[in-house]
Amino acid sequence: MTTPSPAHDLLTVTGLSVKLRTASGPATVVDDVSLAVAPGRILGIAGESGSGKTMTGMTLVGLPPAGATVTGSIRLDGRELTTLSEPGWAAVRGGQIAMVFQDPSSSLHPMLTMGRQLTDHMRRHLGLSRKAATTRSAELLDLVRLPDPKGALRLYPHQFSGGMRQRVAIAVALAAEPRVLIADEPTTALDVTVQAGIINLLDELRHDTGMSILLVTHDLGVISALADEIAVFYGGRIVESGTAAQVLGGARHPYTRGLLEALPRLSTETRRDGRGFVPIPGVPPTPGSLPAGCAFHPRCAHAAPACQESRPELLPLAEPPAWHRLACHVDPWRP
Amino acid sequence: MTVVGHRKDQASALAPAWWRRPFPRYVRRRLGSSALILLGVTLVAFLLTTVVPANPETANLGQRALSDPETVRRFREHYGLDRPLPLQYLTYLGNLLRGDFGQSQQTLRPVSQDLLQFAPATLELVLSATLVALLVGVLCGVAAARRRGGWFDRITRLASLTGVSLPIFWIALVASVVFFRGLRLLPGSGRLDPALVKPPQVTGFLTVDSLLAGDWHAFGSAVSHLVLPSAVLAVSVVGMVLRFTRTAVLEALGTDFVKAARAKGLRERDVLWGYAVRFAFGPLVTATTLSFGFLLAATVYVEQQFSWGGIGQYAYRSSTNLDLSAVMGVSIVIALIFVLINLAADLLYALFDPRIRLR
Amino acid sequence: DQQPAAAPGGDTLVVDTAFNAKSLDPARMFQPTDFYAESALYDTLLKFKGNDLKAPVPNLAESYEVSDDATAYTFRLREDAVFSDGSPVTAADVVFSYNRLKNVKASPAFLMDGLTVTAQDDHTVVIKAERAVPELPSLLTAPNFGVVNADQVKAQGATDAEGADKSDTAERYLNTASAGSGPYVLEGYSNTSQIALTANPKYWGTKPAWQRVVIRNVTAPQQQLLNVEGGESQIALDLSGRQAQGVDRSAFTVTSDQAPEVLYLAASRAKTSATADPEVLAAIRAGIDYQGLLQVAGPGTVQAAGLVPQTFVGALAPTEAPKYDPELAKELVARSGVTAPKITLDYASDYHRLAGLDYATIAQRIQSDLKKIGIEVTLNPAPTATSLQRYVDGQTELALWSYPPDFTDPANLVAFGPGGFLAKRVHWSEKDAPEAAKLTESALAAKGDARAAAYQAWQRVLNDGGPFLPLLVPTTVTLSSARVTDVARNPITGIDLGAVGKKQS
Amino acid sequence: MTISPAAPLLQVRDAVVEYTRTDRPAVRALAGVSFQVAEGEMVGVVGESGCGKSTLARAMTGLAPLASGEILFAGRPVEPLRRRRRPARLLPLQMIFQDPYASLNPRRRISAQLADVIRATGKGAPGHRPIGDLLERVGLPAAAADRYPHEFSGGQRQRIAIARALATQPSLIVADEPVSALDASAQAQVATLLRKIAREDGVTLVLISHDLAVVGALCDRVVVMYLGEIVEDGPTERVWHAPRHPYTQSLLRAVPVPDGTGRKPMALAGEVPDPGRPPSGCRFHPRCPLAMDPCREEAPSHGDVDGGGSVACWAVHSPEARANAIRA
Amino acid sequence: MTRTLTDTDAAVARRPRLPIRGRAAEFVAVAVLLAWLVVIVAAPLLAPHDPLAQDAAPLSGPSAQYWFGTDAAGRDVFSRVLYGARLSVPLGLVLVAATAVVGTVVGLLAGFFGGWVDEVLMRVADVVFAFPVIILAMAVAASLGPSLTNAVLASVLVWWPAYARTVRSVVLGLRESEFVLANRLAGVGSVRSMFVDLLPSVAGPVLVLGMLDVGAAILLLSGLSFLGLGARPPEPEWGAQVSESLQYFDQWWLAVFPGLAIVTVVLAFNIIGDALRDRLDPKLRQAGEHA
Ligand SMILES: Nc1ncnc2c1ncn2[C@@H]1O[C@H](COP(=O)(O)OP(=O)(O)OP(=O)(O)O)[C@@H](O)[C@H]1O
Ligand SMILES: Nc1ncnc2c1ncn2[C@@H]1O[C@H](COP(=O)(O)OP(=O)(O)OP(=O)(O)O)[C@@H](O)[C@H]1O
Ligand SMILES: [Mg+2]
Ligand SMILES: [Mg+2]
Repeated sequence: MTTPSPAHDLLTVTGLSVKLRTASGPATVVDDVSLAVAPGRILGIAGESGSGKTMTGMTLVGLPPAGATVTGSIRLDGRELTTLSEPGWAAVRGGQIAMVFQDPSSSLHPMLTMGRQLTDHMRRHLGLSRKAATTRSAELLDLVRLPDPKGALRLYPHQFSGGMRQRVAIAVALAAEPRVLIADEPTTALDVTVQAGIINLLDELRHDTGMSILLVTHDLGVISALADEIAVFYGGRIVESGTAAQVLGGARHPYTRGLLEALPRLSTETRRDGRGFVPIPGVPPTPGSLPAGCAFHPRCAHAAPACQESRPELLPLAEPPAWHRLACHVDPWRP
Repeated sequence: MTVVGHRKDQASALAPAWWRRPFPRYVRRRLGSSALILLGVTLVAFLLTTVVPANPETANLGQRALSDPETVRRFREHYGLDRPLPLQYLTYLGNLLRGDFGQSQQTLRPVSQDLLQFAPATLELVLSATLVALLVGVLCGVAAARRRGGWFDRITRLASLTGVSLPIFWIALVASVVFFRGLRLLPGSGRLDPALVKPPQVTGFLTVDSLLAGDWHAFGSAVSHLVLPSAVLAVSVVGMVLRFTRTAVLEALGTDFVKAARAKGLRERDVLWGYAVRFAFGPLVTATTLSFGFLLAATVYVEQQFSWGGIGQYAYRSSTNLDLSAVMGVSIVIALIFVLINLAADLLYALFDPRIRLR
Repeated sequence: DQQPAAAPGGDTLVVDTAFNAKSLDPARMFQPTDFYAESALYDTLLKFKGNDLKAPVPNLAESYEVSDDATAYTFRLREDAVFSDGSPVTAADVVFSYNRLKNVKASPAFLMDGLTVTAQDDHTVVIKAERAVPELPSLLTAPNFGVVNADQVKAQGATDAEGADKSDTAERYLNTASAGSGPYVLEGYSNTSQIALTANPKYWGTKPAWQRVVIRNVTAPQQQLLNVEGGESQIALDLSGRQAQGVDRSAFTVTSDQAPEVLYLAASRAKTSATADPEVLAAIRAGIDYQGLLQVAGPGTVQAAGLVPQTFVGALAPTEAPKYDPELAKELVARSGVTAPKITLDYASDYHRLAGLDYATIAQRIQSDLKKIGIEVTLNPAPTATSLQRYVDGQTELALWSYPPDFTDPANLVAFGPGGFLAKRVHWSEKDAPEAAKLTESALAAKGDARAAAYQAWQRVLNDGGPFLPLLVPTTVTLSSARVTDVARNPITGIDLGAVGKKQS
Repeated sequence: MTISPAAPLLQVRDAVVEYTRTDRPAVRALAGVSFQVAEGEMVGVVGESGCGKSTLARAMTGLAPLASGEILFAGRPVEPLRRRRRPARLLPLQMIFQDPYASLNPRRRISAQLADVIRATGKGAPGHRPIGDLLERVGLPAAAADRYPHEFSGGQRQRIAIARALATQPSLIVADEPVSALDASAQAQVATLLRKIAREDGVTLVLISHDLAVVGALCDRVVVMYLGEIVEDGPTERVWHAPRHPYTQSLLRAVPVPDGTGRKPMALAGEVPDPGRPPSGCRFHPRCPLAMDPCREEAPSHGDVDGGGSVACWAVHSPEARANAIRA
Repeated sequence: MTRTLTDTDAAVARRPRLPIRGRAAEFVAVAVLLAWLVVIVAAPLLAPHDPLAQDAAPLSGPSAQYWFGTDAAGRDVFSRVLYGARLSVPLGLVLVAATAVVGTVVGLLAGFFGGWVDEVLMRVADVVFAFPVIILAMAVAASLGPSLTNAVLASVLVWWPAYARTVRSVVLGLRESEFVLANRLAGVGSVRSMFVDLLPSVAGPVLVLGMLDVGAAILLLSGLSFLGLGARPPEPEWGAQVSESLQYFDQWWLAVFPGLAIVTVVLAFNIIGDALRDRLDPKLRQAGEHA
C-alpha cells in the first residue's frame, strides 16, 4: 500500500466544520475534519450514530441542512467547492460527486419509474438524448447485476426487493459517471447475504471505473471488507485514522478499541465467561453539549486528567507509516 | 393452494384476463362499495321523507283546495302516498333502477328531468370554482412551501385561514353588493343574459354548450356570469388546497428521495415540480375531493344569492316545500356526485400512485 | 332560431320576480307567477284595465247581459279574435275551457262551483248559476278562465268531459307551448328559473311593444333591485316600500299599488288555547301597536280596517280600524280567566311573497307588543309547508297569514265567516256566531250597490269578537327602468305585459 | 414453577401461520415449524429478512394464531391472544419487541406503564418487585420511573421493556431482534443485560436476530430458518464450525469480519422468493449451490447430524445424492 | 422527586402545552377569543340595550346611541351582535363536543371490535357522509321545528363519521402497536388497555380535529340559521341577522356587523386550531380524512 501524496488525491477535505442552529443552541456536528481520497480507493468513515458521518457526506455534495455554517475547504481535483454557487454545485453534484443513501426504499421516488429516475440527471449532466439515456440506463442496470434491465426501467421502486432497490440506487448514482461516490450506509438496511453482494459490487465498480468511494458506515465488518483507509468519528471529530489494517488490526484509540470490543464474538469461550460483548459504558454525546476536553473521556477507562482539559489533536503517530493518526492524550496501547 | 382458492380461480377464469388484473379488480371493489353507499342513501332519504310530519299536499295545493278532503285524497292517491311504507320504498327502488325518480309535485315534471336540468348548472359552478381553487392553491402552496416561514408563507397562511373562516352566505352578499351593485363589474344573477337564447343543451354546461353552438356572445355571457359565484365559492376552499399542497410539498422536501434528487444535481425547479409536487399528488386529490364535497353543500347559499338555478336551489326549494320525490331525488343525486367524485379520486390515486394498485 | 333574438337589452323585456310557479295549464294553475305569464298568453272574456278593479272591461267578450237575479249571463264574443295558430276564437272554445276547468278538478276547480256554461251560437256564451253570482264578471277575469284553443289542446290529450281529472293529459303540453289568443306565445317554461314569451305574430289586438318577455326567478328582492339598477332587467315585482326608497327616481319608475290581500292574525278558539278567552282576544286586538307595525312594515303600508282590502268593493273606512289601547289591553288581560297567558305564534319563515313583507319582523313586533301587556308569545316559524299544515289542521294558537285572493271580489273572502273553511282552522263554526253567519249569507246574496254595505256590516261583526285580527294591507311596489312605460299592475294578474310600452332611446 | 424436568418448557409442533392478503395467495409465513426449548436454555433463531422469525416469535407468545399445529408452554397450549385478558398461566411467557420506540406508550410515565403490569400480575404475588427494583435490575436509576419514554435513549428504552417483562416474573422470554435497532455500544449493553437476566434469574431465552454474531455470542443453540421453515438446528459451536445446510454455510460466509484484512464476504445468489409462491420441493433449491433433482421435487425432512442437532437437506441425508452432488 | 407505587394511578399523561410563542397571529387570535369570552360572560353588562327591545326607530344607521344602527324591528344591532356570541360560540363548541363524543365512541367500537361491527358502523358512516347536510337539517327542522338545538342535532348526525374514521384508524394502528401488545401479553386486560393506552392516543387527534372544526361548526350553525333552519326569532343569532338584512341593503350595517362577528370568532378559532395541528401533528388531518 502506497502512501498517497496530496497530488494524487482526488478529493481533499481540510478543516471541514459544520455548525448548526438547533433548538438547544448552536451545535458543531462536524468539527475540523480533514480527509483525502485517491482515485480508485475507498475511504471508510466509521462511528456511532450521531457522530456526524452523514453530515459530512451531505456537506461534501453541497447539501448541508438549511441554516448550517460550513467552514474549511473541499477540493475536487484541486478545485475548491465550498465557494461554489448553487448552480455550480448542481453541476458538480451527480456529475462529479454522487451519493447513495442508506435507505434504498426512501431514496427512490415511489411514483416515478426507474427509467425516469435513472435518466433525468443523466440527460442533464451528459447531454444525452432520451433514447441514448435509456440505452445507457439499461447498461447501468446490467452493470449492477439487475436481471432484465430493460424491463426494470418501466417498473416502480416498490416492485423490487430491498437489495435490488439498493442496486438501482447505486446505478442512479453512477449514471452520470461521477468521480467520487459517497455511499452513506449503503448496506445497513440489507440482509447479510444481500450485503455481501453489494460489497462485492462496490469493490468491482471502483476497480472498473476508477471511482473513489467514501464509504460511511457504522459496521466495522463492512469497512474492513472494503475500505483501504479508515477514519473513525466521535462527536463530530476524527479520533483515529489510517489504513484498514492499522485501524482495525492495531487500533490505538480507546474508542476504536471499545468499538471493536463491543462487537459480538462467535466463540464458546467468550460466551461462557461473558466476554463476548464488552459494551462501551455510557451513551454517545449529543452535539451541542459535548464534554470539555476529549469528547470521549467520560466513557473512557483510560482517561487522565489532561483528557478533561484539552482536546487532543489528530496527530500522525511517531513511527512509520506516518499517516496512522490518533487524537488521544493517553494513547494506552502505545507499543 | 387451498380449495377455496381453486374455486375462486375457476370462477373468475371465465372473465377476460385484464378484468382479473389488479387495477380492474380494485375498480370493481370500489364500484361495489359505492353502490352499497348509494343504496344506503336511498334508504336514508326515503326514511327521512317519511319521518317529516308535514304533508306534501300543503305545499302543493291552494289554500282553498287544502280544505277539500276530496282534492287532498286525490292528490295523495296520485302520488302513491296512501300505500304502506315498505311497499312505497320497494316501488321507489324499482322505479329508480329504471331511471324514474318520480314526479316532482313542485315542478310537475319528472324529477329526473329536473335533475338533468339543474345538476349540470351546479356542476359547472362547482367545477369552475374547484379549478380556480386548484390553480391558485397549488401555485401559492408550492411557493409557500419553498420559503417556509417566509413572508409569503405567513401571508398565505393567514389568507387561507381567513378564506375558510368567511361565511359563504355573507361573502356572497358582500361580493354581489361590491362587484355587481357597487362597481358594476360583473353580472349578479342567473347563468346567462336573459335577453340571449340559451344554446341547445348538450352537456348542460352553458360555457361548453355555447361553444359547441359557436355562439360567442352566449359564451362570453356565460363566463361572465360564472365569475362571481365561482370566485365566492373558490375563496372558501382555496385555503384548504393551499394548505394541503404546502404540507405535502414540505413533507416531500424533507424526504430522502428529494435529497437524492438534489444530490443527482437536478435543478431546484425540476426537483420541486418533478419530485416534490409530484409526491403531493395524493394529498391534492384528497383536497380536491374534500373541497368538491364542501362546495356541493355550499352552493345552496351561493345559488340562492345569485339565482343560479342549480341543484342547490332545487334542494332548498324542494325540501322547504316538502316535495318528497324531489327531496329523495336530489339527495340521491348529490350523494351520487359525492360518491362518484370520491371514486374518481381513489382511482386517480391508484393510477398515479403505483404502490396503491397492488394493495 | 338559436341566434339571440337581439343584442342584450334590445327587444327583450326582463321581469324579475321570486317564483311561485307550478303550471301554465289554465285549469290547474293557482300560483301568482303563473298568473302573470298566463294573462299574457290567454285572453279572458273580461279583464280589468290596468289596476282599476272597480269594473271589468271587455276583452274576448264585446259585451254581456245579466239577468235581474244575477243567475244568468249572456256574453257576446268579438268576431275578430284569433288564436296564435290563426283559428278564430269561438263560443265552443270558451265552453270547452270552462268545462275543462270544472272537470279537471284541480285546485282552481272551485271557481266553477255552481256554474254551467253553454254556447248559444258561435259567438254567444251563456253562463247559468245556481245562486246569485253578482261577482261573476270579476270572477271571470281570473286567469283560470283563460280561453284555450280547444282543437289544438284536444290533439294534445285535453278533455272537458266528466272524469277529466283522470283522462286529461294536456298539462305537460301546456307547459311547453301555449294555446291561447293573448299578445304573447310561450317560448319556454321552467317553474324554477324562467318563463320566456315571444310576441304572438297573429295577435288580434294591438301588437305588444316588446318582442320578447322573460320572467326570471330572482328570489332575493334586493337582487331584483340590483338587476334593474344594473340594467339586467327592466321590471322588479317584489320590492318592499322600504327597499324602493333608495332608488334614484330620475332614472327609474317606482309605482305602488295597494295589495289585494290583508295580513291577519288567526286566533284559535280551541279550548286549550288562551286565545279562546274573549278577553284575551280583545286584549290582543287592543294590545297591538298598529302604528309601530306600520313603521316596521315600511312605507306605503296601511292599517287594515277589516278583512276586505281597500281595493275591493265593500272595504271598511280606515277610521273603523281597531285602535291601539295598551291600558285597556292590560286591563283585559288582568280581567281574563287566564293568568299570565302564554301563546304560540306560528308563521311561515320563508314567506316573503306578500309585497316584500317579512313575516318574521312582523311576528317579532307582535311578540314584543304583547309582552308589554302581559301576554307571553313564543314564535314558531316553519317553512310554509309545515306552517300551513299546522294552520289547516287547526293546531295553531295564533297564526300570521294572509289570504291571496283567487279573484278580486269580496265574495272570495266569505271563507272567513263562521263555518267557512278558513274559520274552521280556528274552530269557529256557525253555532258559535249565528249572527255573523247570517250576515255572511246576506253579503253573498247582496246585489249591486247593496253589496258594499252588506260586506261592511259583515266585517264589523267579525271585527267585534271574531277570531281574525286584520293587521295590515301592504303596498306592492313595482320598479321599472326608464326604458319601460305603461307599467300598470293588477293585483292578481300582475303587469299587463301586452300593454307595456317601450321608450325609444 | 414446577414442571417435570423431562418436559421441555416450550414445544412448537408443526406450526403453520398464514397471512391472508386480498387479491393474492396467502403467505405461509410459517410453513410447519417444529422445535423445543428446554428450561434454562438460550436459543437463537437466525435467518434472512422475511423468513418468518417474527412470525415465529408472535406465534410462540400467542400473538399470531396458528393455522395448524400446536404450541405448548409448560405442557399446555398457548392460546391465541384475543379480546379476553391473557390467562395467568401464560404470563411467565413474555416477549420483547424489536422497536424500542414503539414498545412503550409515549404518553404515559414509565411508572404508570410498569404499575399496570404489576397490578395485572398480582401485587401480592411472591417474588414481586416494586418498580424501583425492576428498573435497577435493568441498570436504570429508580428515579427513571417518573419520566416519559421520549426522555430515554433507544438502549434505555429497551431496558425498560425488559423491566416490564421481568415484572411478570417470566420463565421464558422471546426477544424479537432486541438489539437490532441499537448502536454498537448499546447493542452490547442490552445483550449483556439479557444474558445476565437469563443466567441469574434462570429465565429461558429465545433470541431472534438476523445478526449471526449476536446469536453466536449469546446463545447455546441456534435455529436457522429459511422461508418459513427450519433448515438447521444445533448447538452453536457445531453450527458455527461445521454448518451442514448449504444455506447456513452461505449465511456464515456472507458475514464480513472486522479484522482489517480486506477479505470480501461471499454473496448468496438470487433473491428470497415470495413466500406466497414458495418453490417446490426444498424451498432453498433455486439458490442452492448443491441443488439436484430430488431437491426440486420433494421437501427434505429433518435428520440428526453428528455433533448434535438436525438438518433438513437432501445433500446431507441421501448418500447417493451427495455423491452426485460432489461429482457434479 | 420520589414516587411510590401507590400514586402511580394518579399519574396522568402530561398534555402538550399550547405553545403561542413568537407568533403574532396566534396572540391576536387568543386575544380575540378572550374578548369574545368576556362578551359571552358579561353581555348583559356590556350591551347598551335590550337585544329584544323594539324601542328604536327601525333601520336607522349607526349613531352615538346605537353604535351599529338598528334593525327592521327597531332593535339595537350592537346589542344583538354581542348577545349573538352567547348563541354561536357555545353552540359551536357543543356541536363539536357532541360530534367528537359520538364519533369517538363509534370509532372506538369499530376499531376495537373489528369484524362485522366495524363493517356495519363504517358502512353507515359512509352513507351518512355522502348524505347532503342541508336536506337532513331540513328534515329535522321540518319534523322537530327549526331551532338551534335541532340544527345542532342535525349537524351531529352528519358530522360524526369524520371523527369515527380518525379514531378508528388510530385504534386500528394502536391495537396492533407494540406497546399495547406488550401490555396485553403482560396480562393487562383489553378494556383497561383500551382506556389507558387508546384513549390518550385518540385524545390528541380528536382534540386537533375538534379545534379545527369549531370554526366550521359555527359557520354551519349560522348558515343553517341563515336558511331559517336554526335560530328562532327573536334570537339574535348572527346568521339569522345576516339573513334578515337581505331585505334591506341600503342599510349596510345590518349585514356587515354580524358578518364581521362571525369572521372574527371563526378566524380566531381556526388560527388556534391550525397552530395546534402544526404542533401536534402536521399530517393528522389528511390521514383522518382520507380514510
Ligand atoms: N437538520 C438537522 N438539524 C439539527 N441537527 C441535526 C440535523 N441533522 C442531523 N443533526 C444532528 O447532527 C448530528 C450528526 O448527525 P449525522 O446524521 O451526521 O450522524 P451519523 O453519524 O450519520 O449517525 P447515524 O449513524 O445515525 O446516521 C446528530 O446528533 C444529529 O442529531
Ligand atoms: N401482517 C402481515 N400480513 C401479511 N404478510 C405478513 C404480515 N406479517 C408478515 N408477513 C409476511 O410474512 C413473512 C414473514 O414475516 P416475518 O415478519 O415473520 O419475517 P422476519 O423473519 O421477522 O423478517 P424481518 O427480519 O424483516 O423482521 C414475510 O414475507 C412477510 O411479508
Ligand atoms: Mg447517518
Ligand atoms: Mg422480524
